[in-house]
Amino acid sequence: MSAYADQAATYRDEQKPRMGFFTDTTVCIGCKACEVACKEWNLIPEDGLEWTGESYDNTSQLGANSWRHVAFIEQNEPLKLNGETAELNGRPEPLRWLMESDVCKHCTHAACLDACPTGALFRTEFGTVVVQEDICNGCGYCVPACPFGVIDKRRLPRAPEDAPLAVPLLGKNEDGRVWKCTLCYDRLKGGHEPACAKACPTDSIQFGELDELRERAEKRLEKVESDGWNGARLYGEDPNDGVGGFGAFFLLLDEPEVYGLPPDPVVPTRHLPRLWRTTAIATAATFVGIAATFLGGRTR
Amino acid sequence: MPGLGTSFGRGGATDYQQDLQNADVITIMGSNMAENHPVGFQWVLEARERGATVVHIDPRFTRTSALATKHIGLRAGSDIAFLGGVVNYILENDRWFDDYVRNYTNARVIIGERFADTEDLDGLFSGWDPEQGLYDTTTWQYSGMPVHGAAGQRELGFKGEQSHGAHGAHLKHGEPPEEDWNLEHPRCVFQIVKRHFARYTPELVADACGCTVEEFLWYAEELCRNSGRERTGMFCYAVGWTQHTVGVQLIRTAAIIQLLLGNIGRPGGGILALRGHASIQGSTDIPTLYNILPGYLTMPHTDDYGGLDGYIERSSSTTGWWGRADAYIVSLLKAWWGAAATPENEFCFSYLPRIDDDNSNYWTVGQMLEGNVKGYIVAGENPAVGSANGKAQRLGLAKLEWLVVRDFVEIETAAFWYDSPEIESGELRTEEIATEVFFMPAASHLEKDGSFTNTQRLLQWHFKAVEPKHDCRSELWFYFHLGKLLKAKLKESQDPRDLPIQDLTWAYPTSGQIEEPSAEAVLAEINGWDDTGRALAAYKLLKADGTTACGCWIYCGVFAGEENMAARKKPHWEQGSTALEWAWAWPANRRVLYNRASADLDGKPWSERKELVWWDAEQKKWTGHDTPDFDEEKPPDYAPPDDAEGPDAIAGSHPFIMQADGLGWIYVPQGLEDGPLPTHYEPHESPFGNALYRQRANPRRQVNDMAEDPYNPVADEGGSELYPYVLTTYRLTEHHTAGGMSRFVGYLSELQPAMFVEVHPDLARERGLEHGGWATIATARSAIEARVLVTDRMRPVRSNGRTVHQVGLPYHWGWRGLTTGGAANDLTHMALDPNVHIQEVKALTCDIRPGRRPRGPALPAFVTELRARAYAERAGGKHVEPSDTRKTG
Amino acid sequence: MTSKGSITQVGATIESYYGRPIVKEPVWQPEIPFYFWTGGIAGASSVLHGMARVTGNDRLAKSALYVGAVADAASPILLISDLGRPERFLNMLRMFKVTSPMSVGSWILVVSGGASSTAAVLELLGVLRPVKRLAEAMSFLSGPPLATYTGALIANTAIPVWSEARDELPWLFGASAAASAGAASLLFTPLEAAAPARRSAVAGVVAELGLMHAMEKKLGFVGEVYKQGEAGRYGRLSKVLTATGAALVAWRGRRSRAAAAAGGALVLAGELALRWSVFKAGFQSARDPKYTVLPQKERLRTKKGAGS
Amino acid sequence: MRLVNSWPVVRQVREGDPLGLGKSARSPRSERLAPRTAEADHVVQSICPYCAVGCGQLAYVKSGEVIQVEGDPASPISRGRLCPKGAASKSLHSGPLREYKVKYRRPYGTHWEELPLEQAMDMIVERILRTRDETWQEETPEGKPGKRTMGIANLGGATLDNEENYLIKKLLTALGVVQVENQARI
Repeated sequence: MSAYADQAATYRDEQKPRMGFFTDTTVCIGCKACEVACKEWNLIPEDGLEWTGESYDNTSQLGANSWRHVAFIEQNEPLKLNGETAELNGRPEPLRWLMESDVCKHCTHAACLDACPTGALFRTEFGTVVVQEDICNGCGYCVPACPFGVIDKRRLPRAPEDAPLAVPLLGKNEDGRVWKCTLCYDRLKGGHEPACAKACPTDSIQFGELDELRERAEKRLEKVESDGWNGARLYGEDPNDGVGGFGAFFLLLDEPEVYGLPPDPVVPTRHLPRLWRTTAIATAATFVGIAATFLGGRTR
Repeated sequence: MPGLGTSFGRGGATDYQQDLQNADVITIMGSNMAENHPVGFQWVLEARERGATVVHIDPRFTRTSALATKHIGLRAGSDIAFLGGVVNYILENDRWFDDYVRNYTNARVIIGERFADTEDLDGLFSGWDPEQGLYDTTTWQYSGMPVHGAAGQRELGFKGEQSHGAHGAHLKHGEPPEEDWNLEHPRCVFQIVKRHFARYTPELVADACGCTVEEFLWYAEELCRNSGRERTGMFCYAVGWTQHTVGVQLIRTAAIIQLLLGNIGRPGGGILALRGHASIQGSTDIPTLYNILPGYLTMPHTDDYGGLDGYIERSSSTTGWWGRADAYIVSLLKAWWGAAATPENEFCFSYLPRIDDDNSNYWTVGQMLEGNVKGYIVAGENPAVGSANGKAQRLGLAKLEWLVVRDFVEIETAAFWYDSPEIESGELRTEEIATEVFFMPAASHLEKDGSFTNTQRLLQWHFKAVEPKHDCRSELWFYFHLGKLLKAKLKESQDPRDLPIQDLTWAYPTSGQIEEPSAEAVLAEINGWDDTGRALAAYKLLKADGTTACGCWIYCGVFAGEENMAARKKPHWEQGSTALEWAWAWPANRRVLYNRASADLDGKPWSERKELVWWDAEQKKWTGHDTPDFDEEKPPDYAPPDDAEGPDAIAGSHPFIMQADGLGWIYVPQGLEDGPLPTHYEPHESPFGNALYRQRANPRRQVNDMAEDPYNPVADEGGSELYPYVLTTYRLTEHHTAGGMSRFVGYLSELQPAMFVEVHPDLARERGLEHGGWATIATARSAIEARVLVTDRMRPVRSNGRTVHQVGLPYHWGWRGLTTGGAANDLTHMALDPNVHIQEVKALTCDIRPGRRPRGPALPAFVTELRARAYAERAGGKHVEPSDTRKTG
Repeated sequence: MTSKGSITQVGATIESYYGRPIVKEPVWQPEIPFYFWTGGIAGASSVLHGMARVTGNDRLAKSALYVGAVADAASPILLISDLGRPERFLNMLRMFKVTSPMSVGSWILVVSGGASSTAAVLELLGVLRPVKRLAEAMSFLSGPPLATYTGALIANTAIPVWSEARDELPWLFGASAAASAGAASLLFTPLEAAAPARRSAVAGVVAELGLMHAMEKKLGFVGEVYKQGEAGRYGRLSKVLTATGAALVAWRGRRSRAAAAAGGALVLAGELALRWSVFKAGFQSARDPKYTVLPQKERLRTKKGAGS
Repeated sequence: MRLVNSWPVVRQVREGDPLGLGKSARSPRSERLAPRTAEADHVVQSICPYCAVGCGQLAYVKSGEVIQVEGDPASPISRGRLCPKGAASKSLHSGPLREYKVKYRRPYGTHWEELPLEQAMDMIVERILRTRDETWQEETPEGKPGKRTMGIANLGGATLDNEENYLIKKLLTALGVVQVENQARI
């Protein structure tokens, strides 16, 4: 497992401050502007017209064709636990509608990045994690590696300008590469903020330098807590968590799993050194074991 | 918009969206702002973060409710009862802003003794004429006030008077004849209003609306607590208020509250009308409406007499800014007929066609069905699914000789002749439809220059980015070249009827291969010019002698100094909070209307915290953060001489300068068809009788007797139990109105990919509806199917002593585009508000049952069978509808 | 309708987002478990072959060499055909990343596969002896990691049933490789030369059955996926096949060529079934969010406990 | 040699990125990457065509095509933000279902036919005049002054520009058409 600092350091003078998102769900109106702005900018294909009946969420999850996903949760819980509306909230029965715009977490210790055998995934000068569509060969290893289930393979047909080879084994019609949020790498290079953050009508999606965002989030949590918001908590801002903190973190109003997020995500490669050791020993054992079958010299 | 127009003088939002952040309490009612105006909603959240109370009062728990401090659920169509209760709370508990009410409103004015209130007549005001189904409004007038136009018109009611509340009563001078400054005279407006709402108690509100007494009291107190010198509150509404048979009176109720609390003309105060289309405000200011001319001048009526002078006599009041109506109309006629318009020929006034009482959209549909309307041009609208009673709309289209549809995509209206429920059911057959259809591809906003007037009266210019492709053309191109061809064809005509076309000024410069006319040249004409051709700087410069031309007097100034003010794009960070140099707002680039009311009698702000404009004694002029909505040099203590006329007759202490008396009208003696005060009436279709009066629904509402628009039995009529649920229709963030601009867009369609119906778990149990399954929703008009979304957000309400379920239907869908589904408007009816002829699609009744709708001919059979059963039961049973309300308006 | 797709499991109730998975199921196709199998055969065979050479058992060496070479040749084909962008298979060698078992594995496969197939070809042609020796040596050394790294590969993911078994999988795959390599050689080796292959097959199976048991025990409730669905079916099938196969080899393998071959075939099939079982278990544990959420909640609880 | 040096494995070592997680993995394409708006020939300030909030939009144009539409930060109302509909404006403008040709359906016709724009305009003019003549009311049936046609109606305006509404009202009023409506009744 590698230290974020080392990866960033490889850019030397090219290195920029680490950029990220702070998504504050207390002001999210579930409008999905982030989803559309993302698709418009990144030219992501429309991927199906399936009605789920899961509140107003018909996107369902992050994936190769949805780099922003707004979750909708209807609960019989009060929005606030104090204030003069609290007792009224109980009448006739409490009701709150949580909305949260989910996105790639751009982890400090990124499983997809570590797992990628080709280097298609890499740490950019902004500290973000990006798939390079010109490199990815669709091995798919990053997909089960991600503890958040963010990155996925695009099963849609290839773009016309991107025709498959006519060689038997080597030609496939589907896009076949993996895709996810790039934190609008190209826009960042041009000095623009990511499309979703720019569109967000209520500034629920805030873009900026990660350090500054973390301070802002702490202050916001204090205010929200003092205002009595029910279940307010920060998710992913802690640099000591299993992925070294998210580059895109959240202010939630309930347990992470309620939003379809893992409560304690850990980057698999945290265990890799030990795993390599285990493998080395098992390898040796296999070697010795097979070798041992030749002991005694009798061959029949 | 008469609700606002009659109360304050202008039919536009009194405030601007950014000012929401200055409010201490925001009431969002009849609006789902977070979903339908998401970007404007950022200012509500700014206020919330600053500690403001945000209350959402709505039948449904929506994305707005989710972000509000509190959501109060109420029964669809009971809003006036709720707001009337607030008025009563304010008056019972002495919570009104006394200085404001006494000085700036007509609370002190005494009403004639012939006036009788709905409290006296069990739900009717004085002057009701059962035969005609109209009110004679003379009994509503101020005491001792000569009412113009009464002679020769009384027997006809007050037709043509409702020019969107553009002008107030005709008063001798700035002060009404009789008033009681102590507000104690039994016939003064204050006391009349007090009596009128006395029975709107918290208990009655709770029972009629289905909220709880606690919720109501909490809200009323929040509202009052956040009003006064130091604090202000704002109302946001949209079509959730307007689309009722009492739509105008609903807004009037809010106007009364805001006047009593002193919230009009002040920062963070006011009433914000949230419009659904890019230029709805613009299309009423420069109306594509039958009954008005640009600037809310009335269209001449077939009953009008006396030519131009008679018209001016009727349109103007001697006092206030409507005293200049002569200059407005003459300048308009000069703009249209130029040199041909001379004093000798009354500036071609006779060229104007005459209207009847109602030539509105829904009346036109009836005329289509009767074969009287033969040609129809539809530009950027989709009536086949977007208008109430879609089936009647489509049957009407099938009766046309020719139809022109202009749109980006092939919408339902263009395809009705081969793709519609009637084709599927066999009620219409393609090869039997005579209608000739022209589909003309339209240019997008990125393919043309032009200005939209947004919800806050702000004219914003959009520049052309690219040329339209192939046959795509702007409406500007279409109507300009249509006009050119028509003029060419009629050049030689001797027929006098063709003179208006022959003399019409139509010389707009064009550019490019397609000869696109210059939108800026049109804007210049709208702004107007003097006889030297120089652009006019303000409407006060308009003259009645024909030396000025102006296409829309309230827009005069948008081209001041030959500069396109609407195209000003100075970034907000380079200017103050009112951003006066971003685009241009009518009138005279004012952001907050009636803002003289933000200062006290002496012209000082009511409080430092709420300062906006004030009288600068040194400079002897009004000044402040906004453009003063007042004569800049008129001192606060100005008292008009007795012979003063026009604006000079408005006192320095009277902020509502469009009103004849310069006052905010709590009581509206003139300009409304259905009463001087709002009254709680049940919707045209409702499961309940009126908890307050024998008169169940608005007696003056417009009801058709056409076979294509049948109604569900109501209240305790027999058969009403076959349509037992309250139905309300609405929009979603992810789609736009009837879907023409969203169902055909992939990125939007995938976000809400199916028509659905929202029901509460109890209703689902009651009717065996399965979440995710299908349901069929039926009214006397038709039946549609939708996917079932069972949700606690769709709360049943306990009203009139029993629990009633509400059924929620988004109305975006149709059968064309990427996502298709039942069209909610196939279920709605064409009963209308009498003032503005708007459909009641926010509160009606329906039946809902599990499963998909019948297919083919079985559909109309199913609908007819259910209706027949209902009518059979009604015929046998009690009939609660007073016959006098079955008249068409 | 609320999102509370509540999942109850031994007292603990958790909520999920409409019961949707949190981690994504792998996007791998059947080629992958097949490769785990062939890779194992190839890796372990090169050890068999090497040891046979050293101990002068050229008959066994020959069959092991050919078996390994075939398996080695099959492996890259399986891998490439699983790629979303097969034409970009060379990008596998674009970098060398120790953080990525797949990257490391690719290099191992290149070395091992290259070496053993070269050796096989030269053996066949009977030319360039010294080069052949070198190639044999390389394949001898690179064989074992090829047999085990695939265990590390799947253990290094967020798939609960794989990552939680990170201490067992390399061992399990190693044992499975030994068993299948031995079994494969049994098919082509006369009785008099087959003893090591027999022992390898039997010992491999025995070890693997023990490891499998240990792994399921260690996994706790997450391990239940090995009792359910396809993972369960293939798991049981694998146990039956390998056990019978190994027993047959141990009992009659020394005397009957037929018995040895039959037993070998059963073991080979059993090992393939094992790879399938493990592969499918991964999908099943990803599909149900409780396997992701509950262990993490448990972890947090203990952390908190430690904290306070 | 250059080829070898450009091989990321080599760069991993040479550029001090042993794990190959940073710069050494970056492809030439990624290195050159720039926002497509940077290639725009020009940018125009527009206004969102959906609801009446009136959000500012920026349209980026490259060789006669709109390549991106996003919020205009300068707007005091929207501050650069857009809702999903506003954000989808480019798709509205250049979506696959957009019509670019005049389509004509003759009476009792069962299919669309092509029609040149000019001819369509002439035909519409001819029909307007014909219907107007057939249905002209110098006086109403009750003998009141009319100077109008009740046989033609026009619907639409709320989605159009002020200048367009102005020409519609001006032209149709001059024609004697009074049934000019849009659904923005209030």
